[in-house]
Amino acid sequence: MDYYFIITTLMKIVGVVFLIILPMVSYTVYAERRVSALIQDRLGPNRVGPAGLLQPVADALKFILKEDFTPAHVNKFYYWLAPCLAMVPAIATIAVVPFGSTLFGVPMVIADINVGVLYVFAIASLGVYGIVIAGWASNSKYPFLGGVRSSSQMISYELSLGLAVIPIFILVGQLRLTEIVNYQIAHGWMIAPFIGDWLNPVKWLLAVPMLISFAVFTVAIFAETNRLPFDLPEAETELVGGYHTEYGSMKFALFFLGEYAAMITGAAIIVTLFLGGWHLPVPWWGAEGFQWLLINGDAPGWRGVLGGLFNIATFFAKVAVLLIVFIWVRWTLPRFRYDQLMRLGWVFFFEIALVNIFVAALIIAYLPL
Amino acid sequence: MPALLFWIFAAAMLVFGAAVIINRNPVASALSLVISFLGLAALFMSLDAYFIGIIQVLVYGGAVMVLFLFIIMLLDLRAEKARRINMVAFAGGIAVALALFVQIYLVVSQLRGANATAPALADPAADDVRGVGLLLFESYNLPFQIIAVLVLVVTIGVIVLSKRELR
Amino acid sequence: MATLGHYLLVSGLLFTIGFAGVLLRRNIIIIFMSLELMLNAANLSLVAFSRFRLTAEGLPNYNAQVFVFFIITVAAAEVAIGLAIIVALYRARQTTNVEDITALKF
Amino acid sequence: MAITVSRPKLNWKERIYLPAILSGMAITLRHFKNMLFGRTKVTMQYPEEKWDAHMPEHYRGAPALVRDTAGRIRCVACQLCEFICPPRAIKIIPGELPSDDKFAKVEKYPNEFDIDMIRCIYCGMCEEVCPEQAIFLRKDYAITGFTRADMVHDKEKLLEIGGVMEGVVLKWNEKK
Repeated sequence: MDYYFIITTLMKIVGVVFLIILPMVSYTVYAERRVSALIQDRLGPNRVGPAGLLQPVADALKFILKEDFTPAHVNKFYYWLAPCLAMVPAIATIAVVPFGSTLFGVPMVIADINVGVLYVFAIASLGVYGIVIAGWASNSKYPFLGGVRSSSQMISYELSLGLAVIPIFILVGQLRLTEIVNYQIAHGWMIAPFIGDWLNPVKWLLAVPMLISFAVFTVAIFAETNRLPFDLPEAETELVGGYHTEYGSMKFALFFLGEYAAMITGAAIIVTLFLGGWHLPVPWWGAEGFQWLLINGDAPGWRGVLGGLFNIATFFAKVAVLLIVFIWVRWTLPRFRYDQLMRLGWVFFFEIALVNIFVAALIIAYLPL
Repeated sequence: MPALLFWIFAAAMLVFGAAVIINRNPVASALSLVISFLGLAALFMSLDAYFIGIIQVLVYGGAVMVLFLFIIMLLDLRAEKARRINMVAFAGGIAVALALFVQIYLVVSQLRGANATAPALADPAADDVRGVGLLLFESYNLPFQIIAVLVLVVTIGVIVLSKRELR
Repeated sequence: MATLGHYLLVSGLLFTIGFAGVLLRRNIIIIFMSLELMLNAANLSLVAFSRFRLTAEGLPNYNAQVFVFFIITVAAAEVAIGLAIIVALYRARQTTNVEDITALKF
Repeated sequence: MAITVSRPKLNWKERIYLPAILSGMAITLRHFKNMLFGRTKVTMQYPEEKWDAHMPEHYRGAPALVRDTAGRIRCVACQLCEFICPPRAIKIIPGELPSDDKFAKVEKYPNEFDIDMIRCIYCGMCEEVCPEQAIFLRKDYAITGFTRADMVHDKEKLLEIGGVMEGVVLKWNEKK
């Protein structure tokens, strides 16, 4: 057994999940509350710690210290199972996402498997079980409706989710996420090819279907993570709390955190597929004139370490920007009606994604890249 | 280690597969089936068929079983009341199933190469997505398109079936 | 190490479980799930064959995996149409018990 | 009669939603920006800033008993407020004033006067019904306590909140 590999992998798992994802989840909740407050001309939580920065800690303490109550009418086993199922897929998805170049020569991706994106879709599609089981096990009207809505919504939007990324695979010829990032480093980001052979007009023509893919994919991620304007499974005004109406204390917190973790992994996938992953080109005027400088962890000594850290920071900065956009959209748009949601998924996005594949395929097949 | 994983996942798959037909509650059956399929996907991966394994999770775990659950919840199927079992039919069913298994066992035990362990791959990191994909679009292009038409027909069929009121 | 025989026996056992489910259960949805179990048992043996009989280049025989791909596709289509039929049947008869559905025409 | 509401016919620009979504996002972004740079007026930050300075004249806070300028408790324990109180927050146990008392002419006074502030709804009925102008709603609004017993205002507490009321009708003085 290769102990070096096992130890570095364990360190990556612990580092990503406990040092990056979980703090990021709690601070996304904080950001959600602050940004929504600012949008609504309020201040938001600003009491605990400087500028309210310790609010997530207070929230966690509150959830842990609350009485762990199980209603009498629920289906006990599944009632307890559901919150666990809500959290696991969201975290497991991050395993294949390359969140940095290399650090001390170790590639910054937990599992670089050749079915990368399919793995993401497969695990993400298991996330629906937590919601459906919660709705069913609660043995109560509104949670049940939330669960049923969630299952049909997830199935509907998985279609456009899968179809939207096919142009990328036609272009890159790989499902491996690290390869997709490497392609973008060499040829420019999918939706903004401004490095590599950026003078080629075909690249810019190709950016149009990529942009459509990006839009469809992002909207589908909104739907898959139950974010407004597609938060029908937990629509407060219609279904009280939706699938987690009957849940309290830490079990509710797991649903809540699972939703935000899914949001973070969704944003990470979008960044990896369309926005260049951990890549950030730096303009440089050197001896040979203008060029884009590639910073990664390959350089020897401390410069390599700094470069690797810079890549990780770039990746999560991009994710954070996307999360702010998620929050911004949430507090702008009203909720869709259920039939509108289904119509949008099946009649518009499905067709757009399908036509988009053909357009991208034609461009790639008949125009010199 | 891989042998141990094989036994764990095979056992999980079989136990939860049995749970599917033992459970009285359809929802519990469907959830057991999901776990059984996940175990099966793990077995596929132990056979270096990563693409098929992921497709298994994606299609069965993510779509088919959600559809099953959706329908079970839509029809509001409750757990069956413990009905009186027709003992003769029950014993007959068990006997036929056992006979089938014994037959399978005999066939497998006489199979040439049944004791062979998996031969080493020439390239352990072979891209099976590429392999399956090339084969699918070159040798099996016609069947693939027929399947595509079949899926289209099924889509239309499902819409027709669920639109019309059966009397 | 697991041998081909192990995989085939596990596959056979899974098939037997599915077969027993079809024989013993009366709920049409459970029968349907048992059918899926049997299909997947077949998939397992196909994939096992593909891994244990390598091609000349030393790669798994992807022909079998293409078959499995087709089986999964067709099974998914079959589930969709089958569940639609079950829903239609349930609307007409308010039951999913096969013993109550004996008429060919109603 | 049913009224048919004519739906507006949407043109293509309105039907693809995108311009509306973008303009909506611009509006929220503007609010966000104004708030971030402090251009929007923020609501009162309660524990630091309080309302006390600009409390309106007609504010109805906690009910309280008042003394008149001579230092007499104005309440004569007629119990009208106890009867009128909608949530039944008031409990009065009347007592008789000894004949040698300075205000003996009134004869009755409240031996105990409790207002349960958990129950009080600040409606002001007690103030309105009081024939002696003895109970008033003052400006205290932050009534807190650690126990239920803490939240019951007894006579001393009510008098402390009420203080001395000037400029009210002083009918007992005239008849002396």
